Amino acid sequence: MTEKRVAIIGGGVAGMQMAIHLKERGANPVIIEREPTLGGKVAGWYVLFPTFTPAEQVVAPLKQRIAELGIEVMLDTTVTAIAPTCVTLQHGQLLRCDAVALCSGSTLFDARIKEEYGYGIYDNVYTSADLEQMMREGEVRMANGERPERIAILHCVGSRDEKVCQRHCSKVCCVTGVKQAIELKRMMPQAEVFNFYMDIRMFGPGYEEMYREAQVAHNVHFVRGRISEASPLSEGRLQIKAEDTLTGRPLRMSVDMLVLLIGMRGNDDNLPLATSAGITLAENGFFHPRNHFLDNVESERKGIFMAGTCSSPKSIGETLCEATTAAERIINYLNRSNKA
Amino acid sequence: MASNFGFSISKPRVIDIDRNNLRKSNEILREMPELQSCIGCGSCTASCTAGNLTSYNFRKVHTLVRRGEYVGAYEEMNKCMLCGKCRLVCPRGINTRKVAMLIKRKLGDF
Amino acid sequence: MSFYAHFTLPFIIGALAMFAIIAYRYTSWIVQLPRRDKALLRKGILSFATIRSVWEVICESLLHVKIWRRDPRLGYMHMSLAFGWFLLIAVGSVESLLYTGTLLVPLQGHVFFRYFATAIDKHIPLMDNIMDGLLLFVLSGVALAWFKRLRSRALGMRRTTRHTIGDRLALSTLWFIFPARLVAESVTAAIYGGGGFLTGSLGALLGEVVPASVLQALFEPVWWFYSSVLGIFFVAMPFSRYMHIFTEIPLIFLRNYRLSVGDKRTSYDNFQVQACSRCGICIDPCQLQAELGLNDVQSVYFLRDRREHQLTLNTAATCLMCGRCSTACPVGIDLNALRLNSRVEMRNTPSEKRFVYLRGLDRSEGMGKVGYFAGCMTMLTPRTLSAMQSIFEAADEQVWWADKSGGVCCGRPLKLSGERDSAHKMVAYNTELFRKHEITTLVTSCPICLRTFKEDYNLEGIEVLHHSEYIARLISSGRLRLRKGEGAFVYHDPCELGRGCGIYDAPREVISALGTLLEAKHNRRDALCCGSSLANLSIGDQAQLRIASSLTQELEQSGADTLVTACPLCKKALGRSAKVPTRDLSEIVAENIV
Amino acid sequence: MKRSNWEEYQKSIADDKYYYARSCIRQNFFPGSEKAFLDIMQRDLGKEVFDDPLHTSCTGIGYHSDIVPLETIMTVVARQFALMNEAGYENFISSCITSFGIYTELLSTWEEFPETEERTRENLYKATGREFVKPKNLAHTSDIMFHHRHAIAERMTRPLINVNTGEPLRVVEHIGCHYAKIFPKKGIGGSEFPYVLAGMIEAWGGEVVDYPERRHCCGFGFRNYLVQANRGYSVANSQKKLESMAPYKPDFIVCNCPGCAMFLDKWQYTVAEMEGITYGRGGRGIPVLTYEEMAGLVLGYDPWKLGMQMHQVDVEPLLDKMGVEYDPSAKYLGPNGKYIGKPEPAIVNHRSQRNLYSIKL
Repeated sequence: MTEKRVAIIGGGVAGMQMAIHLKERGANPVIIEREPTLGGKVAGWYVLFPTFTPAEQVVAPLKQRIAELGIEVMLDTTVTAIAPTCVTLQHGQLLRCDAVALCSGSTLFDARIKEEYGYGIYDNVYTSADLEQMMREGEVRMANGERPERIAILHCVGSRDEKVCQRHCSKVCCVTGVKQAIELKRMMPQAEVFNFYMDIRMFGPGYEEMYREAQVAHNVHFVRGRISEASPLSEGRLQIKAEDTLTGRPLRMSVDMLVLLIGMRGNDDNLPLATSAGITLAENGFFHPRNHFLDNVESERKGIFMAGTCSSPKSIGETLCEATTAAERIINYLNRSNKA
Repeated sequence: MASNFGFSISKPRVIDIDRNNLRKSNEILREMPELQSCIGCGSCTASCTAGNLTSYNFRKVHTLVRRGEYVGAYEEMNKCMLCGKCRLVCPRGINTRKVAMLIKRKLGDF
Repeated sequence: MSFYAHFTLPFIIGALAMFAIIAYRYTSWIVQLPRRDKALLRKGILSFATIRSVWEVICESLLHVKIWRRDPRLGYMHMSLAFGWFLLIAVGSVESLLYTGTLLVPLQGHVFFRYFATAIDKHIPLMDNIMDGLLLFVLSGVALAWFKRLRSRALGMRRTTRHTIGDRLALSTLWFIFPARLVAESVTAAIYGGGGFLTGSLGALLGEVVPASVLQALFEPVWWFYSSVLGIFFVAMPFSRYMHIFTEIPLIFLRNYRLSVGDKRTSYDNFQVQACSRCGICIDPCQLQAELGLNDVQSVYFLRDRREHQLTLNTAATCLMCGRCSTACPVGIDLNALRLNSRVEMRNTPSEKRFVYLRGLDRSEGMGKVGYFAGCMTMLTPRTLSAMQSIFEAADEQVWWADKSGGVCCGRPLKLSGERDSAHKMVAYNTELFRKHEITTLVTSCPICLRTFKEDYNLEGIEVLHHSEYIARLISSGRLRLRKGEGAFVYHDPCELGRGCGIYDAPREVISALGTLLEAKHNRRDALCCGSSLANLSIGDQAQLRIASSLTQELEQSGADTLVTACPLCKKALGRSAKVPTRDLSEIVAENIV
Repeated sequence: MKRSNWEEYQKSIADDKYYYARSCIRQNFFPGSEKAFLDIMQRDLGKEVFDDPLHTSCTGIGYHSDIVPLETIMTVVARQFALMNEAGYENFISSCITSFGIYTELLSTWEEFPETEERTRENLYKATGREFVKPKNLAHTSDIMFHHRHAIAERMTRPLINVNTGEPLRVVEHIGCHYAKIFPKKGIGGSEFPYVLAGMIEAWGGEVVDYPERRHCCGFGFRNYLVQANRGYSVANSQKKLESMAPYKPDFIVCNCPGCAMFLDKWQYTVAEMEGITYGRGGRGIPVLTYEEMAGLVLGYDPWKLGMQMHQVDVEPLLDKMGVEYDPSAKYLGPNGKYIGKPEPAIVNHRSQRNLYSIKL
């Protein structure tokens, strides 16, 4: 068993969780991470819904365990092709293995594509990821250093939008928006927060309760309607327009800050990787499992497994859970191929 | 003004949050924070006794009031018979009768 | 002999002030009565009602029979204070007559007789003992009152009312009056002898223990103290809850002359409001207190605030108007009516421009002399509606359906919220509708509608029935035959049907015809409220659920396999937390039609 | 603001030898502007522009008002191209945004549906006996002006600077919906960050004011203003823009499109009359200029030669700020010295003033 090598592509929470389980079960995992550090997207987050647990409390123990178990990690390393027994690295080096696990996560939607919201053009337009970063740094401020008094949070930026080829729902943005609204109100109780949503999708445990808390305890205003455009006002403020669809009337207001809840999309290199492995991608650009029920962590090709948001948008809990399941499947696979 | 141009300038339908005076709206929400938990399902309007007989739409009226659009809201709320069916069906448990009475009180009665 | 001493001045001034204030108040209230009430007063005064009132005054104002029934200890306390004091005055006059041989003894002569009797060389030990006995009787009441302040629970009450500063003054002086009298008379007996078994013995004891010079020095001050305490009490009384001591008496008379509290405030309301003794008996039955811990909205506080002109909308609005407090009130104050007219005063607005959309509206269907008005809430319990339909069919009744496809509210919800003028629009609309279709019987499934049909509509020539009464009638007349089964049903009395309209037996008869009738711990006049009352204008959903859940638990404790009620709101409320099925009376009837 | 987005939207513009198609509205309301364009191009810049007396209206207003059918307008447009070919030109420039939109739309239609182009050729031949070749380069005249903005800047005598304060003039620009909203790639800067006018303003020393309703329609809307009863809707749109720009205190508005310039100017008079509101300083309106007038002013043209007396909003305050010398008594005199009439001014100084729309800035 010890010589059985599993190449894990991606060192986010999925990859780390999987590596730990594999190592504990006697396999020899190697994590290949494109970035200079482990942790993936979660490492850039402040606190996690629905419990407001610091992201660090999830990432740090995983990292620590990786170190304790002496799991091999290859940082700053890009994978260019995969096969069940071999992974091709950036400069054509080959890494022999007995199984491959895709834990490559997803890409955050580039908000600049939705030009009408002015991201990258106006100073006080931020993405949800930017906001997390600001919160990690301890305070939310406008570009001029002042506290925002009125903040709009726009849901579904780069989700459910044919116009940017993102038909799918990114699933976790709604609850992130509610979480961020609550955080903003906790930090700045005097600020007004408006969430502009198309549907509110509170799919997980405690999420709906959190939504209600935002409404009742924090007086966050929820307006059903997509912002159509943001235009600049003086001093970096913005005017936003939407339809308040629940009253059937156009709505306009000025805000100090606009936060765009950006969705997830499939990584650009999903296609070359899939092609090299001889597997297909889902229509939305994510990997898709062999089937969605009994083999939901296995690809169409034996020996290639997947976990986390590389196969669809997921919460962190779901991602960790999939990583564990996939590890279990990989062990079974390795045992079977051992006998064979 | 004096001149007859044969037409009048259409008034904007837009809800302008900056222009609207939100004082009464804020007072209402302070007194009844639960009103914010409305998810716009429309059960209240669907079950409404007065809404069955007129175009009265409780959900829409209180939503507009929350946005600071008060014009006509008082008159609309006065169509309510306070029968309380809406309260019985509200999935968020909002005391809708109290909302109706509160809006009437804040916007006109006394 | 002269019955004057300087120390009697506080008493004389206090008593005169009190009588003047009370006389002024009652006179002005009577003068301000509306014409209709004055006519009732004139008509009643020479009728049997006056004699009945005298008897009621004796029973309630002196003996406090109702409080006795509720709790003997509390009854004894009230009786000993009221009746004891009355006897002290009455027997005191006899005493002074026997001692002086004249009836012309001024008031202070009776009250401070033992002081003045020191100048009379005469002893009637029997009289002294009787008077001492009465004093002891009153003192026992005072002792209980003290005890009550310390531990109200011991007197069968969980909570007592909070007091204002004016009340405290009157209350404290009242506590001191009789102990002061005991001390004054005992000191007098110690110096001059005499006195009965109580003051005499205490006096003898004092004579032995305390030097004579000290007693002499105390003699005048103790009488001054007694007189002052009385004087302060009398002056404070009209401005305190003790105003009820006298006000209950005219109230009893006026009530027996059939004056009533309407939806407009009148000067009669003053008699009602001032008759509240703030005994706090209304607090215990209030479910807002028991389930939600609200302790400043109950009738006693409502009346206090209203009397002190400090009534807030919240206090007036936070009440289920279930009527449990009215039932318990020993003074018989019409608490719901008072609260309602306060709400009207606060919330009513002219409604000329409202509900114009009702004009010409008629969505009724069917033909028949029997009209069925389901009520708005029944639309949300459609099983009741279909059950009624089967019942009508089984009884072969031709029915005119007033609101099958949505009608106009009966108006009671608006009335309960204080919007009287708007409610009148509904009343006028529905009355016209009933008249237009020439019905002779009006059946409704909603006790809220029932009550307003009976109280606020002028439906002369139309018999108004709740469906429970209607069904009971069908059964007794043989038009409806039911199968008696094994089911065990516990019946919940809806407030508006039971306490509101006095209908307790009809639903029980119907249930008994179907299966076994079980009773909850609180039933009939004492039944609990489901918490969904439309009279509640303020408490929230979770609070309502708590009230309903505790009622459901109580009903389930009866061991029944089905909870039965006869009100759509109660049914919805109970159904939220019940573990066994909750049914409307009509449903279980319709299922068991032979 | 980080504004470089306009650079993503570029298009090729011919340097010289233009076939000029005029605008119906401008010939009536701002005839000086078209004259100024020809003068600037031919005299100042030495470019070759052919002003063909044979060409007609593009019939775009009729087309957008559902009066002229698609086949007809295609034939009319084809005829214009044929005239251009006959005159020996390949660079077609239009003085009108509506026409520019029409030409762009029809060229794209012909590209997407070649059979319609064939039919048009047949129709044109049957109707006029002419044949046509599509232009090599199609541009709006403002594109040309933009293209040569630096050359104009070199000859500039009066930059867009307030001579009293030395500050740049604050200019609001309005490009017109049909310039870039139909085909964003055909407009400089696209529809979101239009740069065609902004580029001129910046090149000539002014400051472009960005304001929330910058992209909103002026309210022209063809059918909306053609039917009198609907004009309230048309005015409401202009009013929305004016309300939105007023807090920024612009010195003038510059327009790309004939209809926009007309409406933003004339509706100010209407609003002043109907509601007693003006949006400029001192109870006056905000002057509305065409880009040719703006170019003419910076090149030192006489304002009355540019036809600026035709405006309903008086331009004198602007001329004063720019230090333009003008003869007030000559304002309403034609080239022959005769009185040409005078428009009602958009001033409400004799009426009570309602407060300006003030948003929280």
